[in-house]
Amino acid sequence: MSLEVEARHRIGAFTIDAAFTSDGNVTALFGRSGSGKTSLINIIAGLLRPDVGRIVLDGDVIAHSRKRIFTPIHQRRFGYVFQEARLFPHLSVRGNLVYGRWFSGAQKSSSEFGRIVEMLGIGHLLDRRPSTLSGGERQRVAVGRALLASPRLLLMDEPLAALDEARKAEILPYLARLRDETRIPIVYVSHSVAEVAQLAERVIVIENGRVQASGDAAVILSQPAAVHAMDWREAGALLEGVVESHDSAHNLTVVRAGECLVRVPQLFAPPGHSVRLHIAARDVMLATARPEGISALNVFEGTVIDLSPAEKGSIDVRLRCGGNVILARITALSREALQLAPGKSIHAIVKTVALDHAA
Amino acid sequence: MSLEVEARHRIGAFTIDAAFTSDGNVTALFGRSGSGKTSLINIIAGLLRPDVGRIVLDGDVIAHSRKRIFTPIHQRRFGYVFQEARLFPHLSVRGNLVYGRWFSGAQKSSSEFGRIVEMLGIGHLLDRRPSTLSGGERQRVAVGRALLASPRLLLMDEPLAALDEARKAEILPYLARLRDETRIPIVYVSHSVAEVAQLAERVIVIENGRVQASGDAAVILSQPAAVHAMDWREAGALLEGVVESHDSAHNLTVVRAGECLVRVPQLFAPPGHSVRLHIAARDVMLATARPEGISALNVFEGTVIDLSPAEKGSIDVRLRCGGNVILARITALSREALQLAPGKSIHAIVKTVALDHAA
Amino acid sequence: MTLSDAEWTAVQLSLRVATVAMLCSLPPALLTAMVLARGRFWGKSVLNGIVHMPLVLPPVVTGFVLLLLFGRRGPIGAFLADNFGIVFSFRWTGAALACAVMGFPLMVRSIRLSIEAVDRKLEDAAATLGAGPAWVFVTVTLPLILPGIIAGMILSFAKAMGEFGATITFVSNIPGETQTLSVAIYAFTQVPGGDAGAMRLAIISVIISMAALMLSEIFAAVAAKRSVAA
Amino acid sequence: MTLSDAEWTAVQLSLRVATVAMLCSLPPALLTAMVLARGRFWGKSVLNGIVHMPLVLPPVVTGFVLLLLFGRRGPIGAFLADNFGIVFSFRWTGAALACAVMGFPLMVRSIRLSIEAVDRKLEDAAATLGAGPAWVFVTVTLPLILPGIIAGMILSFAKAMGEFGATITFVSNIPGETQTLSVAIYAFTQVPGGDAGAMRLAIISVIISMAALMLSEIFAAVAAKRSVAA
Amino acid sequence: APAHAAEKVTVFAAASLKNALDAVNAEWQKEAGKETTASYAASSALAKQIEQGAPADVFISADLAWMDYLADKKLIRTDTRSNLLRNRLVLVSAMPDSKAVDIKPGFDLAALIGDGRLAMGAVDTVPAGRYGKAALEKLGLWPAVEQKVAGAESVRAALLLVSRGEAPYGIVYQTDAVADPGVKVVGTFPEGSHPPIIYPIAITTDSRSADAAAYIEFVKSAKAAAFFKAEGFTVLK
Ligand SMILES: Nc1ncnc2c1ncn2[C@@H]1O[C@H](COP(=O)(O)OP(=O)(O)OP(=O)(O)O)[C@@H](O)[C@H]1O
Ligand SMILES: Nc1ncnc2c1ncn2[C@@H]1O[C@H](COP(=O)(O)OP(=O)(O)OP(=O)(O)O)[C@@H](O)[C@H]1O
Ligand SMILES: [Mg+2]
Ligand SMILES: [Mg+2]
Repeated sequence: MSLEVEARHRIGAFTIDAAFTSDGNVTALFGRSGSGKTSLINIIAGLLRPDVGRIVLDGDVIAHSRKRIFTPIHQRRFGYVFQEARLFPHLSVRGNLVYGRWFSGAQKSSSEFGRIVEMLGIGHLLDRRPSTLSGGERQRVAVGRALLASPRLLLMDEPLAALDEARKAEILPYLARLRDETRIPIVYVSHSVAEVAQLAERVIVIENGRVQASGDAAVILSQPAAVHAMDWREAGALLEGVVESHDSAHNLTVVRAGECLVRVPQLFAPPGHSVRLHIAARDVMLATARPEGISALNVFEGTVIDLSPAEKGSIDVRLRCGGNVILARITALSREALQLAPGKSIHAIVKTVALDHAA
Repeated sequence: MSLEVEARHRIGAFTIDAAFTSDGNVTALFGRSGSGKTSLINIIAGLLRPDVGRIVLDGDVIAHSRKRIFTPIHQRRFGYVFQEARLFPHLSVRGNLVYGRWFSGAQKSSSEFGRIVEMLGIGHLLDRRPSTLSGGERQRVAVGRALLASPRLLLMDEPLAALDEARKAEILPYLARLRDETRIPIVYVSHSVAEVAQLAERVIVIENGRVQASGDAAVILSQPAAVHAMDWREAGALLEGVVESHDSAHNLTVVRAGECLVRVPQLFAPPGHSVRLHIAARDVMLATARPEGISALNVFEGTVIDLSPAEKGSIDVRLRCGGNVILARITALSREALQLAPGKSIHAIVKTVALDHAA
Repeated sequence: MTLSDAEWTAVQLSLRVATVAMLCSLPPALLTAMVLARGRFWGKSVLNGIVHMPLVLPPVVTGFVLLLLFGRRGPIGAFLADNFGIVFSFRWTGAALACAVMGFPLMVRSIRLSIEAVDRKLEDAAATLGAGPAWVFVTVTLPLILPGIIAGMILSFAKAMGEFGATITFVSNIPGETQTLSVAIYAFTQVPGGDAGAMRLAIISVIISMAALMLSEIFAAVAAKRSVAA
Repeated sequence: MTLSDAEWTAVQLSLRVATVAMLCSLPPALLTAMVLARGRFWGKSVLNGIVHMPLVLPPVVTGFVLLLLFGRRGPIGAFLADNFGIVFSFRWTGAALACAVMGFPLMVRSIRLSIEAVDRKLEDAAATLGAGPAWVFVTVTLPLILPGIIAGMILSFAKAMGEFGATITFVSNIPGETQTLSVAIYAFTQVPGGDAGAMRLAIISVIISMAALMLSEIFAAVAAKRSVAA
Repeated sequence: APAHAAEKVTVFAAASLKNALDAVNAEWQKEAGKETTASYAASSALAKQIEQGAPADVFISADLAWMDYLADKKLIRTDTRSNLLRNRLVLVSAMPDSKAVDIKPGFDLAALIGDGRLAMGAVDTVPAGRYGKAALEKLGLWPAVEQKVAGAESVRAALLLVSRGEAPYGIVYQTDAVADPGVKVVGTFPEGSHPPIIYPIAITTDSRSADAAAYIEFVKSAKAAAFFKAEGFTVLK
């Protein structure tokens, strides 16, 4: 999967001038409100025709302003979950859901329909009109509509913003499965680092219409300074790991990341399966000596790489632990108390429950 | 401030049958998508006329179906931030913002206008049409419009859902100030515990049109079992405290809650000012002995009150620490390792940076 | 193409009649459209039927009915003449009344169509901001239905330019008083060799209407731009 | 009230003429409305003017123009007769053509008003789901503008019921062929003692139109319920 | 010619002839067993329709002008043309107590009308209006009443204006006046005061009907004359 996007466009006083390539299955677009995320997605979908632009998906040139190539929207087959639901008011929920099916060559089987409807919890709404749905219900139907259109690329503009955490926790793993199994690439706009950490392989940070940073999710998510837009509280490190074993009695899974064994709440992936762990900096505690008798199950030995300058009394400490880079956020007071400095060896303590992202 | 709401109403197959009273300045409505939050707010606003209902604000009977009292919507002066922005498409952003001013007797001064516009970051949008705004910009204008109408009650239906964390972090303290200074009561729908914990004094949990739980925020937020709808990861305890002192050198504030001294990131409240701290259960680590040489600044001695049954391998432990009840979430494995049981004395460890809610 | 005095008079009269007809029928058309779009009452279908009557009946019949009602001896005509001194018969005001009545169903339909398309949630939003029903109508509903109002005014104006059946039946053909352009055109078509004269006047009428149309389109474009759904 | 054979014939003819006029003008009206609402091209104002012409000109003039164009000796009439065997002159088809032309501006306006109110974002959404322009039109635009189409059809039908100026001028007043109700009413009004007959026919015409109106209102209500903004 | 024209005689006749001609046609059917189709409209419209190839066999105009129009264009067989009927102009009033007047030069019509209106067919268009104007001019009354004239869409409309009391006096055809109980004939215009009000009849050039000649004969017969007289027309021989 590879997606190349290049666009320059003026709308009113706003200029978008962004270029990125992504070879991840899920590319997250991050940026503050008004930074141009929706505009960029509209350009990819073909709804906005940029002054200058180029879109290439898997070597297939979708649009190229210099070569005068512009694939019509309906031939792109890019499923789009809009920021507002945009349901068809004259069709029932069912009519909305199956709308794309009429046009997609590859028909989703009806078992797929049932599965998606159940995951989204909209089975009881099928015969209702969109105007009678609640905000979250509408958004769920919109997600279902895009998924059922058998797209070759999914564009999702804050698809889960209006949903409760429990529902998010049902949809996110589905999207992760979609990414892994059907390998439909996804471009995902979200303000939530938790969502992005779970899904995205590549992160693009947009600021004022320009790409501010782009790259591997693990790298970008651990550079909070670059990420003005994301939840500062959720900055942290992404670890690539492999499922080592399960402890069903205690609902735990052990993941090997580099040389560290990380105990996390049970994952439903077979041993050997690779997973990614987001460890928020604020969840990492540091100790000069290995603590005893504590509830935290993960204690990693490491050395301090560097320390960020203090921001609002907090300092982010980068550690190297068994081949991983981990970020820990501590107070300036603690830094003094523990006399932290680059090269110092240290223990990082992480609670298992803090690694439970999907509730 | 006291708000009494009682409503029974059928819409299609859905029945809302809810009653609650709240004497908090901010009442949070919690519930899963489709549970009836928006319907309930609509009833309060007068947009939905319930079959049976009663709304009393500060002893003032706004609506009473049996007594055939029904104050017309426009005379209620309840500012409403809708789930969708609902801006007036024919007016400029400025026109939208000042719309309510025409009708409210008490005029907001123009300095207030400037302050709100600046807080919401919409100064550069004033002459634009709503149709040219981004999703988040629209929502911000909607918030501004309601605030500027000098309401006597604010109804906010997921007002910050489409906003980035940085922007939320600017708006939430403003709402908190509103609550404290102008004492305009707020009814607030949100899926985010962080938001609610920062604002709400009372929490009402709605499930399927019925009030599932209601009461003090501190109590409800520490009963995750009752709160199906909220982010399970953010369940925790609310501590009522008083600012004790500031440590400006390290950007820290010391808060006294019961007999505990809690070090938190600097607060901008004078000593003696009462504040509330939300300590998420997942952020609390337990240790049988007082740990030494750790980065965490808060270590409280306490005793175990009780333990919840294991859910997905996690156990919530209630502790009494110096007059407060604190919740800690640990793994079932840790419970075994630490041999936790009611009555056992224990140390609770909380990182200061974990208490930084407003970024 | 220079106009004779008589023609010039007819042009002026037509413009006056069409403009007055359009403007005077606007308030009642708005009210009727509002009632038909929003009202829930028993005689609604009847009202709707009455509104459409001038369209359904041959204009001559409408003219007769107007004469019976608003004539000097008609119940309404006599009442208005006695109490307010408003006289329609053989006056340009009568021509305007006839044109207004003939264009009324067109105006009501357009406005009603727009009212039914208004997102009532916006009206609710205005109410929560303190606007009473009348203010909501003026500050929200009215601007939002502007396209329908403009369309209705265009139709009413154009209809008034072309109307002659009801006009001539009701108020006759009095040069300078009730002889509008279309009545004059009709007159030309009734005599052998009148085609050239009819053509002249028809072209004038078309030019005027075209100008009015273009003007209205500009208004409508502005209105449309302003009320694009957010 | 029993109808004489001749009256019954006129009723049937009117219904046929009005229905055919309404249905046949729908596709071109849709197209024209679409072009006027969405198109950006040079001669748009001219097209718009032409569409409104039947409203602006006295019906008699329209009738004459039709006679000149579509008559047996008219350029279009001769062409159609020679190549397709379609004859309008002095046939009920001609009456239908006259009514269709007279109702055309009303239909176009209504539909155009609805098209301009359509949220184009929904059309975009349909396109992202794989619907090409034609499908978007059929599955999204058309259902959304149904209120406008219905309103246009009502106006066209009602206008056709009341039309006589253009009809009688174009295709005369031939019983059983071109004598519609309103033409028959007109004929009655032209002779002494015809008032009672005219009244009878007018009542019949009003009853038919009322029934059609009520039917259409029911349709419109259903359509409106279906396309409430989400 | 269209199929129906071959078997039925199609008559295009001025609208004011409807009552009489309907009766005549019914009678002809009774006698000759032949059906007719009659289209009643304004003479102007009918003439132009014939010009455009209307399937008319017989044309009866309400004035000579439109018949001349067709004759000029060789659209009628001039050998079949004759003057069928004649009508008179009368002055009517709606007031039952109004006195009969003698219409002659010097007659103060303007004073009679007062500040009301004189209803008549539109003077440039409706034949009755043209005749009325001619008569008033001939009698020298026109300048005095010109500003008071209300030109109606048809004689019928003019009559209605009088009977509704909109206008105190009106000039209409005798045929219309006699049939309306709501108005009173107060005077008849002298024969010579206006061009004769003639209803000419002729067969069209395009007519393929074998019965048209027979039909004209019947319309001109004494039997038919009775029906015309009943409506107030003068039948010309
Ligand atoms: N007109 C209607 N007919 C039938 N059911 C309706 C109608 N309107 C609302 N409902 C149902 O009422 C329930 C409550 O809706 P409401 O909008 O209050 O939910 P909510 O709690 O605000 O949800 P969300 O968080 O998704 O906005 C929903 O299940 C919705 O489907
Ligand atoms: N028609 C327009 N005229 C002027 N500016 C526009 C127009 N449309 C969009 N903009 C501006 O372009 C910028 C980018 O908008 P866009 O919708 O892409 O933002 P976004 O990143 O999706 O924001 P959000 O998170 O709030 O949805 C915004 O500042 C917006 O105000
Ligand atoms: Mg956006
Ligand atoms: Mg809601």
